[in-house]
Amino acid sequence: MKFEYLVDGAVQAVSLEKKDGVWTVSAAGGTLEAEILRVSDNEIVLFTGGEARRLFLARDGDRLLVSAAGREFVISSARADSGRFHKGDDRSPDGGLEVRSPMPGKVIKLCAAEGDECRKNQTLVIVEAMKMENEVQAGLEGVVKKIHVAVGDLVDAEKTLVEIEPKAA
Amino acid sequence: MKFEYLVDGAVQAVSLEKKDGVWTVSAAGGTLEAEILRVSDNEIVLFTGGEARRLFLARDGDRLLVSAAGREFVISSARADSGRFHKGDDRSPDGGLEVRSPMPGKVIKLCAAEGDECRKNQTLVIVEAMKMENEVQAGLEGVVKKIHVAVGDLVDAEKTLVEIEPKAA
Amino acid sequence: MSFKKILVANRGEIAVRVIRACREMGIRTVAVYSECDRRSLHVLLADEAVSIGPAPAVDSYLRMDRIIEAARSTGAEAVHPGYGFLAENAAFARACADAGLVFIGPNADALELVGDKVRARRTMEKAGVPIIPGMSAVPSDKAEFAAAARKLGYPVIVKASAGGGGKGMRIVHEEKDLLAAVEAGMREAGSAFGDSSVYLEKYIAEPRHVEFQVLADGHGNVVHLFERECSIQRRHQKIVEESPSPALNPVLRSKMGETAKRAMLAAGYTNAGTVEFLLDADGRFYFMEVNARLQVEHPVTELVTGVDLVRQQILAAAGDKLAFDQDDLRQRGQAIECRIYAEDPSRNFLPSAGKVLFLKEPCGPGIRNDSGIYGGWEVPVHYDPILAKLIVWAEDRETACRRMAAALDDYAVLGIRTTIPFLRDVVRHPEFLAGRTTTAFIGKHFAAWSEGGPDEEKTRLALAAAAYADSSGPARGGGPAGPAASERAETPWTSLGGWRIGGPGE
Amino acid sequence: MSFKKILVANRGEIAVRVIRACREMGIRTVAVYSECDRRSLHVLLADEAVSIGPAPAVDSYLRMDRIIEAARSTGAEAVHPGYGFLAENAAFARACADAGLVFIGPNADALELVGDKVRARRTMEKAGVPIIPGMSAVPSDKAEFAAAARKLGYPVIVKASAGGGGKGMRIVHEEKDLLAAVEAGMREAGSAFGDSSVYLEKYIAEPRHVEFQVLADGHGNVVHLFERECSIQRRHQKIVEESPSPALNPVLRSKMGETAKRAMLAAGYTNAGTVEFLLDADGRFYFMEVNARLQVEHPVTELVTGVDLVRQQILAAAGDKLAFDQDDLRQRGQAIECRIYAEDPSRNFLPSAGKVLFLKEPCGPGIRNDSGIYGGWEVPVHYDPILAKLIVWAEDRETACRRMAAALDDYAVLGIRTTIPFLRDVVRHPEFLAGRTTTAFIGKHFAAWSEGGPDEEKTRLALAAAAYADSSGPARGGGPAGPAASERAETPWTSLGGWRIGGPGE
Repeated sequence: MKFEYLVDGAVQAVSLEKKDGVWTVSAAGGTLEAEILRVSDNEIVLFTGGEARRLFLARDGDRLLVSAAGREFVISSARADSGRFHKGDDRSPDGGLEVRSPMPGKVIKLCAAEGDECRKNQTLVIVEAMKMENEVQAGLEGVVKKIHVAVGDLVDAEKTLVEIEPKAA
Repeated sequence: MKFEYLVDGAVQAVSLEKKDGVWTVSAAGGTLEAEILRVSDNEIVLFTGGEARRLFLARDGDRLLVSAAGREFVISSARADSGRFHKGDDRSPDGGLEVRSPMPGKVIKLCAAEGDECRKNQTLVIVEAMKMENEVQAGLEGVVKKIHVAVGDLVDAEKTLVEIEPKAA
Repeated sequence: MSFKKILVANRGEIAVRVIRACREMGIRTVAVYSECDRRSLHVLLADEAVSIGPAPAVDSYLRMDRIIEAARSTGAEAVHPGYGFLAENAAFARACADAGLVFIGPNADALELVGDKVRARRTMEKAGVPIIPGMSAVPSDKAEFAAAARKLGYPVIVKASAGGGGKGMRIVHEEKDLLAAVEAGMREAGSAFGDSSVYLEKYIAEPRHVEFQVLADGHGNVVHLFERECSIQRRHQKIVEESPSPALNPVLRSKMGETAKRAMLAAGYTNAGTVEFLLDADGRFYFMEVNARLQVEHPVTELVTGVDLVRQQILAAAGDKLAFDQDDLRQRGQAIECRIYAEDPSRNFLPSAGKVLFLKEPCGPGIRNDSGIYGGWEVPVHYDPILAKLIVWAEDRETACRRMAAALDDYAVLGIRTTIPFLRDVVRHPEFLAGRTTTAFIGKHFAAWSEGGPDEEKTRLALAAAAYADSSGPARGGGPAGPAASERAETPWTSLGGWRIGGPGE
Repeated sequence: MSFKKILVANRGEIAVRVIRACREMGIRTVAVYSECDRRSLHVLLADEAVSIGPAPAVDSYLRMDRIIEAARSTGAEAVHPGYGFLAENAAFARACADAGLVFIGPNADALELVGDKVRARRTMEKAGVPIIPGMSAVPSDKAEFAAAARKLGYPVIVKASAGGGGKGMRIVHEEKDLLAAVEAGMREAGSAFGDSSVYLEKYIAEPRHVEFQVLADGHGNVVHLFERECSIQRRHQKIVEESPSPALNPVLRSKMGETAKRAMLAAGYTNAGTVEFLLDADGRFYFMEVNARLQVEHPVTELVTGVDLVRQQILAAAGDKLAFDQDDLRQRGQAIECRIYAEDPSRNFLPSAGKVLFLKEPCGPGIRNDSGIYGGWEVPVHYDPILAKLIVWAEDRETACRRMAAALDDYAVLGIRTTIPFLRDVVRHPEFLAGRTTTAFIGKHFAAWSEGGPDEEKTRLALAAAAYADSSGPARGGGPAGPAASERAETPWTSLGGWRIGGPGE
C-alpha cells in the first residue's frame, strides 16, 4: 500500500507492506521493519530494532496529529490539503495581500488606518488571546487597502484582518 | 422515551424526557431533573440539585457497564438478557443440575468421580486462576452424573464442570 | 474550627487543586464558572456549581457581586480566590467580609499595603529590608515616567502596581520606547487586574529570581518554608521553578528567610504569601514584591517541605494556630515544576486555543501533575493559557532533572500546541543541568529555539503511524483513502499471531 | 559505577516501576514477556523486549535459562527480579552470577539462608532475635506435622518454606483438618514458588503485622527505614499497608528497628530486604521471616522517608556505599497503600480476568498510582491478580485516610471487577480510621461484606446514564434499541444552550 501525505507543508511518500506479521515501511529516505501493535484508537507501538516506539495519534478533521518520540507531526493527505498552510498572509482574490490573525483572539487595537502607508514588519493590529497581546505585522511594504475588523471583534485563526496593496517594486 | 433494562437480574423501567435543556428521568421509584453533559464516549455528568455527578460507562457487547458514584452497575436490555445471569448451577437439557466454573481458570483437581454421591456444599472441582485455588461446590445433595472436564483443562467462566442428578426429595 | 463549605472563585488547575484540598478536609465545594467554562474540570469536580456570567473575565471571574451572591445562595462560609483574578484584590476581601464570608488569604489591610507595590517598597525600606531603586509613587502624569527613568538610569522596567505574573511588564532600554511601553503595560494591567497603574524600577540584568514562601497565622506566628528558584522566565513569565535553589548556601538561605519573615511582619501579613527577591551574581538580594496569594509554583515547596499549603491557608483562615514552628521545617530532596501552557513554542509562543483531542498525562513515582484539562475539553481563548503544572520530586537535583525529562516525554497533548516540546529541551540543557539558572537563561540559550531539526527517523515513524492508521484503523474523519473495508477488518487486535521481538538478528 | 542496561525479569506494575527507575538513572531496560504479555505495559515502556515462552509462569517468567539468555543476547549487565517469580530464588541468583550478570538483590548465600524459613528462624534465635514457637525443620514425613502441631498446641499455621504473600498458608484449628491443609499448602507453594515444602508455627491470634525495611550495602553498612504496618489482610494477603504504624511509639520503633538490623547482620544480608514481625497487643514482637526482595508495599516507605528503594537497590548492586546513615533518616507524614486486585469482592474475591474497557486513574497532590495496566488491555488469568497500587501521602493519618477515600472514589475500572469497592469501605471504617488495625480486622468487620445495599438513587443515576447513552450516544455494540438515528444526531455536544445550575430553588 502506498500513501502520500503533506507533513509540515512538504509532500512525503510512504509505502507499507505486511509479511509474516512484520511491516516494512519505506519513507523519509529510509526503510524500517517493525512489528506494529495497536494499543487503542489513539496509540500504536512500533517494535523496531528491538525497541518499542510508542506513537499517539488523533484525527482532527482531515488531518492526523501524531506524537512520535516526543515530537508532534501534523499529517494530511496531499490532495486534501493543497492550498492550506497559510503563513500569515496571502494574496486575496483581488490582488491585495491579506494579513491574517495567527490565532483566535480579540482585536484590541488597530495601529493603522485605511490608506496609510506601512513598512515591512510594522504592527497593524493587536490581537489579545489568553491575556497576552500579540502584534500582527505587515509582511511587506505597501499601503493599507482595507481593514476587515474593528476593535472588540473576536476573530478566528486565519481570519483576514487587513489587506495591503504592495508597493510597486 | 422509555427503556427497560435488566439491572443485576431485575427488570427496571426508565423514562427520559428533555425540555428546555433539562432532562427528566423517572426510574427506580423516583424522579430526578438533570442537566446532562456528555464529556466523552465514556463519561457523562448529571447536574442535579446543584450537584455534579460523574458517571463512567463502557459497552461490553450487549451490556453497558456504569460506574455511578463509586458503585458499578451492569445494565442490559431486558429482552436480550433473559436467560442469562446463571447463579453457578442450572438445569441441563436432560434434567441434571449443571455445576459451572465461576471464572476462567485451570482445573487442578477433581474431588469426585462419576457415580459418587455428594453432599450439598461438597467440593467437586478445584479451579485455579491467578495463582489462587477456588473450590467449586455442589449446589445440592445428589449423585455426580457426569464430569465434563479433566485436570489441566483451561475453562471459561460459566463452563459446565459437572452434572449432578439431584437426590429424590 | 473549620469550614463546612467553601466557594472557589477561580477556574482551571488552581480551582481543581483547591477543590481537592477541600474534599480531603471534609469540606464541600462550590465552583463558579463563566459561560464558556460549563464543562471545565473544576465544575465537574465541585459538589455544586454556579454560573456567574459571560466568558470575558470582567463579566464573570472578576464580578465580585456575582461571586458573593453565589456564595450566599449556596451557603458557603468562605471564599478561596486561587491566584489571578480577584486573589489580590483588597476590595474583594473587604466585600467578602461585609457579606459575612471569610476570604481565604491575607487580611484586607495587608493585602492593600503589599498590593500597592510602591507603598510596599516604602514599608520594606523602613523595616530595613533591602530594595531595588525605583519610583516611590505611581505618577499621576505620564511625563513623570520619563523624568524618573532618567534619574534611575536605563534600562528600567515598567511594572504593574496591582499585579504579578509578568502581566504589564516591559523592559525599556531607551527613552524613545518608554511611553509606548508604559501604555502597553497599563492596558495589560487594566485587563488583567482591573487596575491599570504602573511604575518604574531600575532593571538589574541577569539576576536570579529567588522567592521565599511564608505562612503567618492570625496569632503572631510566622514561618518561612524556604525558597523557590524561579529564574527560568520568558517574557517575565516563570516557566520552570524549583526548590531548593542551586544558588543558595545555608547561610544565605537563612538570612533571606529571616528577611522574608521580617518583611511579612512589617506588613502585618496573615495567611500564605511569598516574598520575591532578586539575587545578583555576588549574592546580594533585593526585595521585589510580596505575592499576596497562593502561587502557581507552590507545589515545589509542598514536595520539599511536606506541608500542604492550601490546607494551611484554609486552617489559618479558619483561625487555627500554626501547628509547627520554624525548627520543625526541613527541605528534603529536590522538586522541579514545569508550566504547561497552551502556546505554540515553534510560532513564537502564540496562544493555542482549541479542542484537546487526545491527552496522556505522565504518572509514576515522584511525579505530580496538577491539571485543569481533560481529553475532549475545549481550551477557551479568554483566560490565561496555563493548562497544567508538571511537578517532580526526587532525592537529588540530577535525578529530578532526569525524572522531569522522562515525564515530559510521557506527556502527550494532541489538538492544541503546548510548551511541552520547549520544556523538554530546557530541562535537558547543560546550563540548566549545571544549575546556572538566571533570568537571562531563556534569552541566551533559547532565543532561536525550534523543535528539533529535520529528523528523518521520527518523520518515518510518524508517516508509518499515519499509513497504518489509514490502512487498519477505524475510519474516522475524512482521512486519506485507505484500502477497502474488507481489508480493514483484519486489524492487529485479531491478527498478531507469530511475531517475536528482541534478540539480535531478528 | 553504574549499569548501562538492566533486564527486568518480571511483569505488571513492578516491572513498570523498575523500568521507570532505570530510565531516570539513565540506564536502558530490557523487558521479558510471555506469549500472553506481548502488549503488556512493561513491554511498551522498556527500551527492548524479549519473548521468553508460553503464558504459564513455569514456562516463561520462571525459566531461568531463557531469562539469562535474554540478558546475554541483549547485552544487559544486571537483572532486577522484582517480587514474586524468581525474586527470592538463590539458584537464580547463582545462575546470574555464573553468567556474569549482577543479580539486583541479596547475595545468594543470604538469600538461601533467609529463604529457608526454618534455617532463618534458627539463625535469628541464635542472634537473640525473638521468634515465634514453631517447627525447627521441614519434615520429611507428613506424620511429623501432626506430632509437631500437638506439641505447639492448636491453632497452628501452615506456611510455605520458600514463599510469602499468603501463598500456601492455612490456619488449622483441629487435628482433623491438618493433613488437608498441609496438602493444599504444598500444592499452592509448589505452583507459586517451585518448592512445595511447608512447615508449622504456633498461630498468634489478632496480632499486628509490622515489618521493617532494611538497606544493606556490600560494605558493612546497614540502616533501617522504619516500619510498615501491614495488618489489614484477607486470606493472609496484605491489602492495605501504611507507614508509620499507629501501634508504635518511638521507643518500640527504635527497639524493633535495631532488632531488624541485627537480624540482617546475622544473615549476612545485602541489598534491600524486610524483616517481618508479629506484634501482639502487649507490645511483644516476634521475628517471622525476612522478605528477601523489594516488597509490593515498598512505596509507603519511599513516601515517608524520601528514599527511592529501587534506586538504592541498583546502587547497592553496583557496589556503591550507602550515601546516608541511620541518623539522616526521618519519617515525615503518613503514607497508605491500597492494592488493586482483579478480584470480585462481591463474589468472594473470585479472580476476574478480561479486558479493561475503560480506565480512569486518580491523580492529584499526594496521590501515587503504580499501575501495570491501561485501557484496552486484557488481564490474563495466568498470574497474580495485582493490577496496581494506589498510594497516598499526607501530613497526618486523618488526612491520608481522606485522601485515599477520595482517590478510590476517583478510580474507575470498567470491564473487569476489582477490589476498589471493598477498599472504599475499608478505608472509611471507624476502626480503620481509629488505627485499630490487626490481622483480625477484615475477618471481624468485613466477613459479610457486600457492595452497599439497594440504593435507589445510584440505581436511578445508572439507569439515566444507560438511557441517555442509548438515546444520544454513538451506537456501539448491540445495545438496546434507542430512538431513531435522526433523533440521535442532536447530542448535548451541540444543544446545551440555556441551562443553568446551582442556586436554591432551581
